[in-house]
Amino acid sequence: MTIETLIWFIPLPPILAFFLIVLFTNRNKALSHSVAVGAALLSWLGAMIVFVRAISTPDLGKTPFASSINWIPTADTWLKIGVQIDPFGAVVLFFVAWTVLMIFLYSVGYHNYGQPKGDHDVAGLPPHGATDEHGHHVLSVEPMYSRFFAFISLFAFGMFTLVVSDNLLTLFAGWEIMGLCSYLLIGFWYGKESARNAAVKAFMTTRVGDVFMLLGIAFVYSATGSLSYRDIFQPQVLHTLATVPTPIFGLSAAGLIGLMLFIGTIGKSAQFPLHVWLPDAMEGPTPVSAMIHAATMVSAGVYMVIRMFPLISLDPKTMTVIAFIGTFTAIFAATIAVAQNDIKKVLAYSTISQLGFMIAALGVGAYVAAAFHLVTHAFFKALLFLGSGSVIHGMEHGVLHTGDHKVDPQDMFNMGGLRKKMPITFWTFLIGGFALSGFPLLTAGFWSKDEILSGAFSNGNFVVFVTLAVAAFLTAFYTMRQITLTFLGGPRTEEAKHAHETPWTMTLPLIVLAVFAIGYGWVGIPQDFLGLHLNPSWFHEFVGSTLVVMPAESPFNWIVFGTSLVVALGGLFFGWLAYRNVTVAEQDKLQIPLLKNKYYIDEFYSFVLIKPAYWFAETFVYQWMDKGLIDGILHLFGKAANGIGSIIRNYFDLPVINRFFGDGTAHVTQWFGRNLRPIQSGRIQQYMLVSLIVLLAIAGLLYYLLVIV
Amino acid sequence: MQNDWLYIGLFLVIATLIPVAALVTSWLVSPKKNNPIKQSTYECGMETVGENWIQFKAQYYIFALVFLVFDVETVFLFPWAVSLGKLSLFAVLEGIVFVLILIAGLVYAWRKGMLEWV
Amino acid sequence: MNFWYDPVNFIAHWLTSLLTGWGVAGWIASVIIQLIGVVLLISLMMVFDIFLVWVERKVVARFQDRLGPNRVGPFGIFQPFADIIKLIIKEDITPAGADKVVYNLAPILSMMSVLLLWAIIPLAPVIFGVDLNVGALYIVAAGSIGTLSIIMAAWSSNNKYALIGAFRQVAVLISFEIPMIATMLIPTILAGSMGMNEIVQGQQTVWYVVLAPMAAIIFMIAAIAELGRSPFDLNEAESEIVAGFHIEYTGMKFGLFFAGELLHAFTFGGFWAILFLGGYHFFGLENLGPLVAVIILLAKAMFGYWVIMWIKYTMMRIRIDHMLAFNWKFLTPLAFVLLMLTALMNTLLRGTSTGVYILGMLLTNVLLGWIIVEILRGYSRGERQKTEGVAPATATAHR
Amino acid sequence: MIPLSWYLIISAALFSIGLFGVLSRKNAVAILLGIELMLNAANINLVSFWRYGDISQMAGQVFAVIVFAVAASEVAVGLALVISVYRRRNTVIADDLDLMKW
Amino acid sequence: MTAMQIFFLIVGLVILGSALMVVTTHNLIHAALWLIVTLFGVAVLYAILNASFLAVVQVVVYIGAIAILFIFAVMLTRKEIRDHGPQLNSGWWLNVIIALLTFGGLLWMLQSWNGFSKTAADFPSSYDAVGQLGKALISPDAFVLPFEVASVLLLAALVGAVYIAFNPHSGDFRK
Repeated sequence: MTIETLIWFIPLPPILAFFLIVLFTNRNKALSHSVAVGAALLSWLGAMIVFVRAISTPDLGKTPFASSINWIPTADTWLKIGVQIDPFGAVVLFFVAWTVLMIFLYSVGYHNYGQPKGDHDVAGLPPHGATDEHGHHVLSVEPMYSRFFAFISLFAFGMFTLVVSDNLLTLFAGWEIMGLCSYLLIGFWYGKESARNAAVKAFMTTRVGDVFMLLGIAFVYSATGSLSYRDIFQPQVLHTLATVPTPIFGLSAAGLIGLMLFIGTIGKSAQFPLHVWLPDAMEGPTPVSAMIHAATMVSAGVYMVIRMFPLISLDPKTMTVIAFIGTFTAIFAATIAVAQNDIKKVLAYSTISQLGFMIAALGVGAYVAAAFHLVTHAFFKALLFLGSGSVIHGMEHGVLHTGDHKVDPQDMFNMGGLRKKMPITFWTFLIGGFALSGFPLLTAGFWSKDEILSGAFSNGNFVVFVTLAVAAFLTAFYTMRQITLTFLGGPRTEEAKHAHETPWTMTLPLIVLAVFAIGYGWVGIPQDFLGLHLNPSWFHEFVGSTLVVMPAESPFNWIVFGTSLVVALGGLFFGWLAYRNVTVAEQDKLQIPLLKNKYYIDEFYSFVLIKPAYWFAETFVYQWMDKGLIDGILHLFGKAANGIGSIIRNYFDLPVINRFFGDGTAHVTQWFGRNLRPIQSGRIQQYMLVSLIVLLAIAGLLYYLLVIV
Repeated sequence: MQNDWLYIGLFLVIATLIPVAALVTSWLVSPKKNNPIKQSTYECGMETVGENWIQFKAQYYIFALVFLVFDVETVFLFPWAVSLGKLSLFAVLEGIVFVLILIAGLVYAWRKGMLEWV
Repeated sequence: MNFWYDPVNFIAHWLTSLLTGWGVAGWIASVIIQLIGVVLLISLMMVFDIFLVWVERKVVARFQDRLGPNRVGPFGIFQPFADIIKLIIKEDITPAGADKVVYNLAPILSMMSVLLLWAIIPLAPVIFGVDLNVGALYIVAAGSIGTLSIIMAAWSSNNKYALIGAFRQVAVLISFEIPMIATMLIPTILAGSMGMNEIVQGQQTVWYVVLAPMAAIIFMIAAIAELGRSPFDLNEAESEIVAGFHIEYTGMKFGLFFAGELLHAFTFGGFWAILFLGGYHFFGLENLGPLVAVIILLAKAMFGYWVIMWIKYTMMRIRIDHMLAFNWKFLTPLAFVLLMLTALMNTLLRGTSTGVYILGMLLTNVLLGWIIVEILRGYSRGERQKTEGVAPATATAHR
Repeated sequence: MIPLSWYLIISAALFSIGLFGVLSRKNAVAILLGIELMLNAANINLVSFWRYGDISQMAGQVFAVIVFAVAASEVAVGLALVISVYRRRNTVIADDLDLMKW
Repeated sequence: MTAMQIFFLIVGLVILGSALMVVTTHNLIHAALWLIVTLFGVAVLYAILNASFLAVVQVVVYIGAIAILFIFAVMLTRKEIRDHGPQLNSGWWLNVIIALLTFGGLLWMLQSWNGFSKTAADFPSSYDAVGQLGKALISPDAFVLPFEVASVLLLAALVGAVYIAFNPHSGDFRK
């Protein structure tokens, strides 16, 4: 079969697996996971074949593998859907296939396949452990084992669809499927209140972005009459888009579209200010965190921006916004990560910050660097997450041994000295951590991050450069902090003493990913590195050829090299220095409330957005609501004062918070609450009436604007 | 075409008029001696208790529901059936898929026990 | 044109030329002709209806080993006319609390819905009201008006029995309408048209009862249920709800319902003949002349009517749950399976010689029938085993 | 011959009447009746556009057929909802069913 | 003013009048019956438009099935046949205005379209609309997808309606 046909078939096995598991095999655990892993393996095989063919095909960038079919007849034309693999798509497909396969395999071990059934496990709660025939406490198998594999299979389908699709429509479809799956998977243990809330939060937050993205897609369709990349990226089409002005901010059409799509990315890739969902999403099982929040889904946002780069890069304003958001997120999340104690939360924030790096790189136009970092990051972050999962797993073992369930197996201050207990996990985690912090010359992270920095530098954007450098330093710092607290030193608790290594299904993926975390960087060594003339960077040649004009490789610069060297090594060193003999959380100098509480962003949102929504409803329901309203305001007012105080204490300037907090908002909210009360009557006819009136009003307005004016 | 429906219309009118005529004749010739007993609702001589309305089994409604869906789907099959002679096997299979979906609905209703007259 | 060969069209043409000769516009003339035709046809039907009363009563008597009406006129032939007169001069009572308009509208609609059916019946190759290209659906449409009239009658007469009867009746009607439509699809497939005339002409060579005997049987069963006659006459179970939906109707209104039912039965006999028994075709006999064809058709319709009566007076009433279960769990799936098979075979056998075609179709049906019978046998065996231990009284009440 | 405008006017009027019914009837069943009117108005448009356009393009009729399906589904589900609500809350007055405000 | 036009006007008046009765009459059964009149009028319009298939389907589906369902629903959800009290919401006059505005807006939009008052070509008597419809519904490059989707939609409706009206948690029929 031709390579195009093969591409069509890549997303197929997971969805089939999904239906198989849901409909037939959900009773049988072994069958379920073999179906799922088998499907992942098939997709992986297809992806590898496609990848090999792709790298062996000369100038794939000009003539990508593509085929499309007519799907829906629209008024005069057809809505086409199709597949396309260009160099960039190929590399993305590569890492997606690998990470997905590894994570599928890992999940088998993570959910304790082969362990006895729990004594008092219920569906919707994490397994509590079982008592085997010898009376030992052992881990128990996940009650909803098959369901988990069904969900991740569906998820994999979404991701593959997104990667192979050649148009925004199917991309969006995959995008939304993944959104749904992340909702389902974050709330996988729906018995936990926190998991439920986290799931809803993730869903809602990403929806905010998706709405804008949909608007952007609609705009593209109305402007170009097509959604396929090939048609949109026609030079003349791009030119028209770049020149057509829009009423908003004086942006060009391209700029506006880019902005809207980028807002979608903000939601999906958890950029500031929509980043709040990702840390909470750690409520899900760890493979989910690895899959959704490191390897694939959050990368999808960046993937989309890179995909639409030719369009987005047309408008400097948009680029500036992107650069700003990315840079700010990078530094902002890095600072938060420093103060987290939950091993997964740290990784979550580091993910946010690394995604910020990529966005920033795109903002300064470093196309290849962003793509490169996307791939390398996917590998080592997946590795780190799986490693942390392995650690938690080991700790849970210890917890079961001591039987003291109050000990949080995710708190790094309960760990320590695990390197002896779980060597494989330790070494792989170390590799991942070094890659994340960009350990020079060896790890993949170094090359990609170095390329981003040099991109920012050569672009002459020094603010971005310096900020990213600081962020890189912080990254190295908290990574080392994490490693030190987790693995080095001596065990701080009984549990840590009795932790032990996890089964091969969990360690094997770690090893494989570790290989990539080191090796993948070498394909992207810049040509004139250290001034010596190596053969040209393969990655740059290959991915760069995706664009019409191959972007110039940023020249080597000693300052950049020195900086990345210094920040990486320095960060690692200080991290080790600061935490080598910290034993309890109180000794941690960086446990400052502001950082621990993530700059109170959540509180801020709940104050400005969520609470009022509750208020509207409640005020309407109970007439004596004012009292509760005032109470809530005073209560939050206290919190706000607290936040402001800590901000001043830390000389950190977050003007948004200053502006919004204080009783001004309170009164505004109250006012809204009072006046919006009657709207929320729940009477369907009234709703319809209102909407009709608005519709008529809009119609009249349009009539006025279009006809009279 | 137009003409066909004209004829149908005439048929409709006449078919309405003739029963009316019959009724009118009987109304003209028949005696009219009403009294309340005669006019009371006929229930084997017993007095009517309560309103006409009684709680009907929602079963009736369920059957009407199933019927509605089936009616619509079956009616859609007529154009297919008419042009079937000129169509390829593929088209026939499409129609069969249509019918199979229909039967899936029937099976569902059956399994849900809606077709039981409980 | 030869008068004796085709009097109807002859007269029609003559009238048209006459009218146009008087300077009447063409279309007005045709309208007038059609009007006359319609009036004639319908009044003939009404008279025929009266005749049907007699037929029914005689046949019943024979079935029940009686003589039946034999006082008024030879063989009691004038008995129904006496009945009619009686009905007309009876006092017509409108119960208190009835919804007058609807109450009076219902019987008219009921009669109309039956009469409407005759608009599309092709009496002869050259004598037919209209060759509507959606004939099969037209039948269903008219039937649905009948259904409506039942509900209207029951609701407006403000009577519990009536309402119960109507609900039952309607439930049965609509339920059995599905297999009916499905089986109507089969002649449509075979003839490639919904028009009655095409369907009849499609049976020039072979009647569809040969190509699709199962369809013919299902159609007949569904038709009987549509008519609400025994064994499907639960709507007027005298023992429970005195006369069904028209309990409150007296005099001519009741007469309309009654006559409507009779004519309906006859009409469905006619449709059975048209859809499956080759309409006015009778081995080339119809070529002798239109009137012969008409007689052939009426004879076939009478045969269908006779079959209906036969079943009515030989079988006992079925309980409503059995009735509906029978339809939904047996008849409907069977009809759809048959439909699919017919469509498939019809396409597969397209292009083969006529003999092969007929044989294939016939075999398909026979095979399906055999399978069905086997299934039923197995089912009933299971039921019997299920109820063997149980006391015979409850044995009948199995689900 | 009848100009297209007549059909359009009739369908517009029918639509508005149905809209009025939907907006102002208390009884949920009656609201569904209004929706039926609106759907029919749409159908009149579709068919008349088919007839007055190119009759070899069956889109108009096909869409009308689809509208039939939609209407059937809407009635089936809508009335099922009404009946279920009636059995729980013993009312079919739309305004009493304001649980959506929660 | 040909006979056709007069006939059309009569039909239109019947449709609109009965539609008004549908939305205003007190007795819901009457409303349903009036709806049937409206639907029948619409069917007549289809017949005038040479869409005989749709005309018949209109009668079969709407009058034969939907109206019946409505009547059943009314009878199942009413304590007594005749209604007491007003049937309209309090703010109905506002709704009248809205409806009129909508009507006006629609008319304005339509008349601003240049094909507003065009007349149709004569209908070729040999044109087999039903067959064409069948082909259009089946041929893959036309509407086979909507056709199948329609059946799926109806299946979904059936399942949903059954679940809602029949699930044991939503109360019991015979209470």
